[in-house]
Amino acid sequence: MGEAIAFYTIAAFVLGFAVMVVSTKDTVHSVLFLVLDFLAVAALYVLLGAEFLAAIQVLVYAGGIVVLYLFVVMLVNLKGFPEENRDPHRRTKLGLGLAAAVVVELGAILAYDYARPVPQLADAAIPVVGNTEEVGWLLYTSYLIPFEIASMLLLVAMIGAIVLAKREL
Amino acid sequence: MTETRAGAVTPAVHHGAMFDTNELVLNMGPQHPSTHGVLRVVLRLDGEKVVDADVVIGYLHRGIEKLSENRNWTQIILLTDRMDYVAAATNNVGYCETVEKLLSIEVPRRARYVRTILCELQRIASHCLWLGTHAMDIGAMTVFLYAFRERELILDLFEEFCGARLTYNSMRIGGLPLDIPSGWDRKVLEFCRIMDSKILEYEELLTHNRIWLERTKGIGVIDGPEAVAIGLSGPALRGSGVPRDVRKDEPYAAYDELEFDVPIGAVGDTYDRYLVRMEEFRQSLRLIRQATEGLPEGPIVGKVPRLIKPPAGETYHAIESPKGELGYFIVSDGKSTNPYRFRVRPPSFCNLQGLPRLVRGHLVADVVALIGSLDIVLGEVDR
Amino acid sequence: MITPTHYMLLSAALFMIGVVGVLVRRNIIIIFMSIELILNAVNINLVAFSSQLQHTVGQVFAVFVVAVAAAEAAVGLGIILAFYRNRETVNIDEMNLMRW
Amino acid sequence: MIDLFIIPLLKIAIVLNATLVGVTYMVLLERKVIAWAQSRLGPMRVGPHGILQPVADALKLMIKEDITPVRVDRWVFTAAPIISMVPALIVYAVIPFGPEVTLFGRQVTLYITDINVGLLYVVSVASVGVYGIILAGYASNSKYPLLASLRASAQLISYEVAVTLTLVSVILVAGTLSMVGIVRAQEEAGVWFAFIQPLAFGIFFIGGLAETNRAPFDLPEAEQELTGGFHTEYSGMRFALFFLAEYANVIVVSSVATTLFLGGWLRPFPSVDALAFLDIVPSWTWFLLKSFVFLYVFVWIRATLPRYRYDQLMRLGWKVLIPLAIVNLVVTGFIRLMVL
Repeated sequence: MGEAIAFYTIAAFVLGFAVMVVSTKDTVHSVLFLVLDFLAVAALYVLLGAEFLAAIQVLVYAGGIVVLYLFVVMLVNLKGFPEENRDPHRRTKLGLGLAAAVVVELGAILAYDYARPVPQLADAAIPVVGNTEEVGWLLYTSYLIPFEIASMLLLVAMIGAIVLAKREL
Repeated sequence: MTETRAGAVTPAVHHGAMFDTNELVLNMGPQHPSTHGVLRVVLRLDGEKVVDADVVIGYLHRGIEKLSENRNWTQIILLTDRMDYVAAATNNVGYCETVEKLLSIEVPRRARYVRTILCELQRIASHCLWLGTHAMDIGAMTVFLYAFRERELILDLFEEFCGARLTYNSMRIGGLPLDIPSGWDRKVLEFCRIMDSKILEYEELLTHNRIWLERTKGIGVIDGPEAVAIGLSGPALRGSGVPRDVRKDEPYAAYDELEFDVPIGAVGDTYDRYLVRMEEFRQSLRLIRQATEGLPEGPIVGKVPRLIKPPAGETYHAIESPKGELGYFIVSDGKSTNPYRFRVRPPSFCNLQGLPRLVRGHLVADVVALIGSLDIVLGEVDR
Repeated sequence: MITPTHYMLLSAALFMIGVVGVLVRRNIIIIFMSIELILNAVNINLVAFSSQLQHTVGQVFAVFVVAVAAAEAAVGLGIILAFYRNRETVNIDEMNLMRW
Repeated sequence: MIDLFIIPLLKIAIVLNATLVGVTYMVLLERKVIAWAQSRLGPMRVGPHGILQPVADALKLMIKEDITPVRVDRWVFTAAPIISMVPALIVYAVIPFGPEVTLFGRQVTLYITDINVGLLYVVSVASVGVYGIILAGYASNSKYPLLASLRASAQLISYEVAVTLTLVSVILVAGTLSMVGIVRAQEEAGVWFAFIQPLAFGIFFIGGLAETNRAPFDLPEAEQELTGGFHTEYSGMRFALFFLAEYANVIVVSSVATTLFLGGWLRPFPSVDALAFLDIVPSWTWFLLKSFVFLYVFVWIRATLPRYRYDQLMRLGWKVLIPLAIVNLVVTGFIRLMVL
């Protein structure tokens, strides 16, 4: 019962803030709603028992990535919103069509869910307890190569961002 | 036009944007805590780097020079108080000596000695204020209060001498208005004793402080010839290694009878200007000690005519105020009881000319450090 | 009882909002933020299944998604800044040249 | 019921109130200590030796006119001070003031909660606090606050990296992320982590000064340069919130430093039995004492040092502290690998 209340409340926040993100005119407000949305998603992770991921979500997403967005929004200082000059070739219809496709997908999920229950996976042998430890264990054993690749990706992205953003090298 | 990274040239349009990737115009002052009054500096910034600076002055203009042309010779003394209001006694001395030069009056030795004491006390007081505000601008707030504590002692001495604490009106043409109070010289020596240890205290907080060094070394470097070309004077000039001191070069008051050194800097950065002024504290104390101990007896006023009416002619006389060369240029027509033309060469004003040159290429934070390092008083800049 | 289906529905809805944002808005910064929403939708799914299946691997992948999102944001925003410097706009309709 | 709701709520109420009162008295402490350093008396008028000055300050700030300048972003302008205040307060949820004690025949823990990602929680909540400053600068629609907020956010993000890296080496030594667990690890090790990780402690302290915008890193609010910084346009209660948030953050840093490096509630030299008589002092007193020492040092530094310049601050952060923190982390990890 408590879980259901928490889920529906948080889900409402997640979707509500998401709608605000894409619909608000002022870009800075949009960024703020994005932060709130990420915080709500973090709450969802806590509900799912993934505390580590929740902390990462707040630390990296809300405290890091979105600050970058805010920086850029402040740096580019929009005079007049891009939406003001409407372009008739804009694919609004395609967007709505895709939305319809997703609705169909939602229906499919529901139908599938009723038809066949989800099978239980056998517990993997992880010799540690605690969410953070589990994630860490998998990250540094089975998924070590992807982890290294991810770190390389971040390094490359960092260099790329510096090259792009710096006016003269 | 600005060169962009892609190699294309785009016009650097300034459309009043709040923040741009190109340049930002920042209006520093006239209401700003560290422009030392109503100075206004319009900075063009690239990020935080100062591309150019434009100094706007005149917010404290009271027309002292024009006013003086309509006052009689003695009334002008109190107007000079209001120029460099943190060093009023020096202004008085400079003016009175100029008029004495016009009148060819011989000033008694005792008066000249007392003038020297007052000037040097005033220099210490002014440097205290400079040190306090300069350090405060760079963030060392304790030095500010320490320096003001010692300045207070000097103000007490002045109060005892002439009754005022800021605008002294403490000179008369031809000498002094009154002799020093009894026991005043002992108090001056006592002050020198206190001040000796306090200078060490300031230096302990700043001179070898890493952050202070990083904030002042290499900031606003100006070499000797350029400093002369811009017209800097006083510690700002001596910091660049030019040993120019009016007290030594064209002695006035009793400076030719006393011993002192003129400290000079090596590089000409903010730190050198700081060191020069710190050394000047010591030299001033040395002068005060000599003058107080060797204070001659005798009259305090020379032979001054009842009606001061200098013969027709003009004269320029400069003294070394705490800020630099303070010169008075006075023209007398020989007929009226007021100057025909009165013009001041204020050290702050001339030193301020160097500010745009000094701040170029530095950061916003250095601008306040450099304003502090030039040691300006807006009352003197605008007059 | 909250099942993974609920989370899937939520995730699909969030995904949809993100897609609509990408397609309808023309401010590139908002489009980037919509992409972040999409990535979050994916993460919700991953974590929900990880919790349902009692296996942490879903969370590990969510961590990778976060890392990729960070890289994407850094490079993407760098491109936006560089573009803005040259064209003074963030409207993607005006980004129709491969070079300038 | 009592264990689930009433006791936690009581604890939250006590901690929040204590924090807010502590913050206002931190202001008094700062004014007094700086005054003494500068051979002044500090506040003396309100109450004996100015002891009631915080009350007067709070009253004054509350009845002041709360100006919203024209052409500001109204919502963001109002939200910014709240955003900077809230993270500073909710960090206290995981700070352990003491171990379990028996109160009125009931086992009570002297912390609100002990979650197994406690340290991550602290770091992530602290990282949200930067929004208050950025948004204040943006919403004010004025140049000085904007410059200051850009400075502030760059500063906070840079030093966060160094601080987080030092925390990682502490985690390596303690083997847990839980704040209570870290104190217990120090109890078992018999030594404060400040002695095992002196470099991390130093970096954490410097980073803490920078993260809380304290002298000598108080650039974002450098009055002499930026006329007050990001809160230039604020007045009344909204200004007070920024002000309180800053001091609350100082207390947070002190508490976290105490927990991680100075053994939290443990008495000095927890392994030396000869000092066992010190155990009669309640554990939370040790915690408060140690935090107080930090607060005093913060104030002391402010009274002594000039301010860094922006580029020097960045250089210190990126070229000195972060490499040092990484080296410390690698060495710690290596030693840990050898020992285990």
